[in-house]
Amino acid sequence: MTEFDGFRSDTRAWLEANCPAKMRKPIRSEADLCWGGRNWSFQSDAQQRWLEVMAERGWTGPDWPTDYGGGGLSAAEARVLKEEMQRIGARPPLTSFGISMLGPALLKFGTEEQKKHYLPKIARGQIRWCQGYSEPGAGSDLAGLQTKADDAGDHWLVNGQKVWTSYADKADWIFCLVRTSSKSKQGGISFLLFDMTTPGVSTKPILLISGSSPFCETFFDDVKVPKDQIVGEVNKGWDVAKYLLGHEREMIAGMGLGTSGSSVMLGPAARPADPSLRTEIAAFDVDALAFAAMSERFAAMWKAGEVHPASPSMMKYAGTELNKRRNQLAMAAGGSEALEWDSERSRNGATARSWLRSKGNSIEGGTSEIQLNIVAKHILGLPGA
Amino acid sequence: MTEFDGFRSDTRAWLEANCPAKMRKPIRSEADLCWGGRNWSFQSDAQQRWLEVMAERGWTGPDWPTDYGGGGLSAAEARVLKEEMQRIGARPPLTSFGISMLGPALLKFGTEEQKKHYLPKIARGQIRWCQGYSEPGAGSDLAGLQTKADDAGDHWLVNGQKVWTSYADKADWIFCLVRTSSKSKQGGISFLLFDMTTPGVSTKPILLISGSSPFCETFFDDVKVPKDQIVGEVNKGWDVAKYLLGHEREMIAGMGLGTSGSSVMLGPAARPADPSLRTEIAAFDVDALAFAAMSERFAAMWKAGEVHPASPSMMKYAGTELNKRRNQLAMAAGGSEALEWDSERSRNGATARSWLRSKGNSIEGGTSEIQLNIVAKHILGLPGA
Amino acid sequence: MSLLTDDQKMLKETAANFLAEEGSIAKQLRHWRDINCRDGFGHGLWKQFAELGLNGICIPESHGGMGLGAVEAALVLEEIGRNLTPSPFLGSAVVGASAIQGTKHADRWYPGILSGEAVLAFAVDEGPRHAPEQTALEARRQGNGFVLSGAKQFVVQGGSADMIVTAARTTGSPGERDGLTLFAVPKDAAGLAVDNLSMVDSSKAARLAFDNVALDADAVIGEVDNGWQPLQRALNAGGAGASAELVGVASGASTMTLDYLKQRKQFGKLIGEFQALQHRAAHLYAEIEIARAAAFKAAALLDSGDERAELFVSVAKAKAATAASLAVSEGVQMHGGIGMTDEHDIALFMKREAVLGELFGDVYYHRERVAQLSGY
Amino acid sequence: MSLLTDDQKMLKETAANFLAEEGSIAKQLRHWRDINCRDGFGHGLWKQFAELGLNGICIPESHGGMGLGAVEAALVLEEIGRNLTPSPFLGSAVVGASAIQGTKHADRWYPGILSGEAVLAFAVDEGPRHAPEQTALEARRQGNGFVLSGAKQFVVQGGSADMIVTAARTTGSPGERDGLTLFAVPKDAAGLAVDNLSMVDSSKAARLAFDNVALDADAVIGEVDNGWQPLQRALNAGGAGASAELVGVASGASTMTLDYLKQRKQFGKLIGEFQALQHRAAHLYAEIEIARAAAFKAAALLDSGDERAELFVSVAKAKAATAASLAVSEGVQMHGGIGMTDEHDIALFMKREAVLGELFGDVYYHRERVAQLSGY
Repeated sequence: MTEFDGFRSDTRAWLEANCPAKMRKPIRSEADLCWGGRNWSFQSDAQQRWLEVMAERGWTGPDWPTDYGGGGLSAAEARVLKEEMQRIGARPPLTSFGISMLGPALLKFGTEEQKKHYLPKIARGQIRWCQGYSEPGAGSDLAGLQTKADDAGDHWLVNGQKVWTSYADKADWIFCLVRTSSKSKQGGISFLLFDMTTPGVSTKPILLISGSSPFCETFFDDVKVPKDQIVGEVNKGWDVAKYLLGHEREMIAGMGLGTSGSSVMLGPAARPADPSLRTEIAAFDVDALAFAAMSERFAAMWKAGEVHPASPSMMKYAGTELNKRRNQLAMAAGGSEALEWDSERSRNGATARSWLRSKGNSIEGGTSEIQLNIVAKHILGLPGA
Repeated sequence: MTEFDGFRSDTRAWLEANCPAKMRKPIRSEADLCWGGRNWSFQSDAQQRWLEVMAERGWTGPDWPTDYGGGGLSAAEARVLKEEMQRIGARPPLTSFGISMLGPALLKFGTEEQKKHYLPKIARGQIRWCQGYSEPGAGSDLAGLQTKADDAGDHWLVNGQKVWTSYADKADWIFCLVRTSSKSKQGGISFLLFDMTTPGVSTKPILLISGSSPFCETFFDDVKVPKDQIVGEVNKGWDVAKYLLGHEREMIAGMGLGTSGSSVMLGPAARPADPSLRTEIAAFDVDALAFAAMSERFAAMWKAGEVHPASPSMMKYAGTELNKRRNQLAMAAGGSEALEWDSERSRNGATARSWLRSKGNSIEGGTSEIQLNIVAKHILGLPGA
Repeated sequence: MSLLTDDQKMLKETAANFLAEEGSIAKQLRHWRDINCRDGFGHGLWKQFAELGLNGICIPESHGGMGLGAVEAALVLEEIGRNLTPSPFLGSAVVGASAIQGTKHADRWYPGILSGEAVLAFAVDEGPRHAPEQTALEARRQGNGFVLSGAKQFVVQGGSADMIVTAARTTGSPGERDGLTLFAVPKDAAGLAVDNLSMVDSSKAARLAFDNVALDADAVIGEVDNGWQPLQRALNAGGAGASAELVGVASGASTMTLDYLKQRKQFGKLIGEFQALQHRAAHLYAEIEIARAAAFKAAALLDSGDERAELFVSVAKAKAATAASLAVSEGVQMHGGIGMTDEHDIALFMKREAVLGELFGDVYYHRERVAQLSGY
Repeated sequence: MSLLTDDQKMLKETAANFLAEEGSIAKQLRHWRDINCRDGFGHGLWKQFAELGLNGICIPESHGGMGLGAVEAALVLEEIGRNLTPSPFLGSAVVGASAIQGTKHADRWYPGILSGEAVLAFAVDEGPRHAPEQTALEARRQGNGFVLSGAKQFVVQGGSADMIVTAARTTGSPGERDGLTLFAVPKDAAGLAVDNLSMVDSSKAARLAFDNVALDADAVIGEVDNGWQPLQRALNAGGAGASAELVGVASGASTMTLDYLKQRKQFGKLIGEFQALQHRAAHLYAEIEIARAAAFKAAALLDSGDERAELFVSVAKAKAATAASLAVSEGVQMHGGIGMTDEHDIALFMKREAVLGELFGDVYYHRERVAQLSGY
């Protein structure tokens, strides 16, 4: 029994009363997610109702202040809410880069006007955001970005190109890193917000090797951005970006990428015919189960504030490499069937598409090499890293 | 039938008549080798006779000019001699750093006097040599050596310390890299020869983790070395050293380190009880047999002059890493018995000692990291390597 | 084999020049893929192969071929791999030709192979993983001939083939080597249903359903019930060939990656200056060189009829697949985001490696075979 | 278990300080090794363990112990591993105490363990590789007691032990889990020959020969023929403990290596500046962190009696051995030549890892067990 038991029972009762039955079913695919935004078509009435009641209560941003459309919950209460939602298998009412990435950055770096303006809309799922970070010439070396924002008096004039903008073709607004000074590499970057319908913005989906196109190239041609749409100070956008990236990596780490509670990759009935493959799977399972233990430990230490700030890099590295290995083994276990790209039997090449997609895990969100650099420098204290 | 068939049949007949039966038995241990030198005690009359008849014919240095005590054979004839010796299982009459390392360097860089003076003695096994290269502060960075040779008019005055001098405690003479100028790193090194009984030379065996002591620390305290005992020009010893090192690496590569014709690590009868170990051994055998194929190919290409000059680095890297893995698996297969350090059953820890010894393979003769650097730079042409 | 004869060097050069020019990714793989071609390869190129005499490498001179062997086939296949050239060469001119070698089917099919008119396929796998002993497709006697019932899968170019060499069981049970028989099944055999599938690398492989397919006794290749040996011969030729092609895939991916390391800048440096990448590139170089040595050793032992040939085919296939898998993984990773896009070629090597790695048995299959052939 | 309670933190700190000071390589491992001590450990230190209360961690409070569990034992063992401290802690206070738990032998031996006077050993292996089901040492009934014949090996501290917990077969055949019985064999039992051997890490382990060793019925630990369960309990305690000690060995080796990377210069740079070494060090760091998580998870599941405990003991042992093996290999390699000398400590970690990695089953044994427990 803890001091939160009252909150827990209230929450449980409220969820029981308000979470539609359809929204308690497992998410089967991307299509079951609710992204919100001005062009959003709800998949079902239940999906719409679930977002509305949760947003009404501020529980799409549970620990955001109520003034900004949040729930005003303490960290402990937010955890109880999460646990109670998990208990009944409730789907997240909203999947949103606004909630998970931009929101925390606005809370920390935004002006009062910005918080009042953007956060409630984000919490209600009214703006779908995309992230304008990477550029063709600036991948791992993110701070080497070249997209320019020139000071044109009452507005910024933005010119340049971004790449790897997730769902840029579906997003309403973008949060975007731009170069406002060439005097300093990291000290010449600013953090802008603008509407994707602003004249001069165009997007082009990128066809990936897995056959899907979740990312875009995004082009800015004399895009006018009002002066008040900067977050933080001019030329201090790198601080905002780093904060947001750290948050992103925490999320990835917290997701325990590549693990599930039970990590055995084949059903118990399916003893692989090849002894060599079987022992390779066993070797993988050792690593996967050990990493599952690490994910638990990491989550607990994270909550207790006992992790090194660079630890998410270690988790990101280990988890993504493991997930690649899992997919590689799934391909081996699937044999020639897994190689079929468009047969029914292979569920349209599901194993192969997942395998190809997994190759990006160790690139996106900072490559494995970048994570290793960070661990070497910030955790191990190796010189000149 | 080739033009060498006459030479082959003559050689075969001569070997048949002159190689003692005892010298056709496999070498069981280090103790069966003949190192020569002024303090050498022959293991048997056969060992002594075999060295004498071979040296008499110049066949301890088959392709050296006859003027310097060699056999004057062409490369092709030398190969025939080697093949015919292998055919009857003849032991090498002499194991000598003088033959394998110093000799070729003297032939290339020595003065006529030096060749006349040293080479015949080397060929007859009268001088046992050791190599003074590494220093405590200069391992991988060999050219960073600090042992000084000051010009003292009619002699060099040598002060400093070497490490990893093989058998320095048993050697008669040393070939030694010294610093004769501090103005340039590689351009301030000279190559000296001197007697290990010169006043001021002392040695101290290094106890290795495997329990043996084949290497020494070697100290020079005001050692006087006559001026004519320099090979090559003053401050140009690095060229001599590099030539000699290349020769050493070729030898290691040519030895096909870590491979034997049949590379299966357990006898065919001994199917490992653990399926996981069995498949790990199979994975190793794939790599070992593939490397055996590589060694054959390398040797053939070497003879044909078709290898890249930096290829021995690749062979050294791959061969030594493989040999370490072989030893690691031998330990696993041997289980707790292989861990016994001094039991009869474990042949006095033979497996463990070999395993520990193998750890040095990827350090001596240039670390694996150095070999990879060389491959990256000289074969792959990667920048700034 | 360690060094090439002058004839072999010339052959290699011919193949290398021809494939770099005519067999390039843009002209062949992407072209046929993007127009969604039924065959996944170009018949025109196949005829050019024929004109260069490449199709006859493994066909005896008595039949108008070059009477060469696995080593020469490997030289061509390495270039095919390097350029990811889709072609019936491995399936028809190497495996198919090997399967019917010394039988009357050779008279029937060699001319078509030599002219680049005919395509042959090879049907052995029945489950998702290679296991030839497990062949279950039933061939029961009926009158003077046989009736085949069952299914095959991963039949490379099975939808394009004029004839499919099919392993079937005439007696015994799955798991036994005795009782297998090879059949020459024409593409239009009644009762044969062909499901032509695109694979991950845009090559085509078929699932075949045999619904009481009646064949004459003439359709038997070699001896009834003694198909294991010719099956092995074909599979070894295929394994050695796929190994060489994998070495080519690895080399091609590695070359492309090294070029990128020398061009791409991050943090003000060429990424090829970063020592961590240098060491990985150098290690990969060693792996590819060793895999090449293994592949050519296997081919040479096949050509000389050495008893260790089978062992070395497995060594070569396992090693080449491992090296190629490393090459393509490192290739995609070192290319970063651009390597994940369909626009860039590097991932095409990864896709091809996956299919070739599986063909005729994957690394796990061949490790197991090495253990068994080594007696443990 | 993911985070420590305040009591656990205090215990860890106590053990860490004590072992860094009194259990150091110079004071213990090298000292006993260099004087060629019969036991390979110091009885004085064992009594200091007792004075600190560490010996009672796994002994119930009702018997005067601390009544704690595998997690607390793991905290101590990690520090033992980090300092390579030779000690009877794992064999006596963890495995031995666990084997006799809940039996009358606990009354007899717990006081001696608690005071640091008694040493227990555990004899299960009979061949060079761990295979408890294969126990063949025969215990046949005679009168009211048993007569033991056979042999054991890798009995850690068997030459120093006052009592040896011995797994024997009372019925059934090697390979069966039923029919095993544990016996408490006193060191001076007639017919027991002890060959006290030095291991590669200078620890001692014995080969035991049982030549008709007659024991009273009292010597039975637990139930006749039902020894598999207590045997498993002891082996799981040992496996989890050895995992934690391996994590300590890995950490100790890694710390020493990182220090060296920050001191040693070559080519005018600290070798820790070379990116290839940085990446390897960072990878190793991840492996050790993950191994630690696995080791403590296994211990926590043992303490809570979770049904997945056995699975996680195998996961932990396999992962910890792999991580520690990497740590010591990288340690020796990155130290270069000096790491090959007996004078330097780094290779002592490599030697210890080899013995601990083998103890209670090596990585291959435990991978296999993971496969079996996962049902494939």
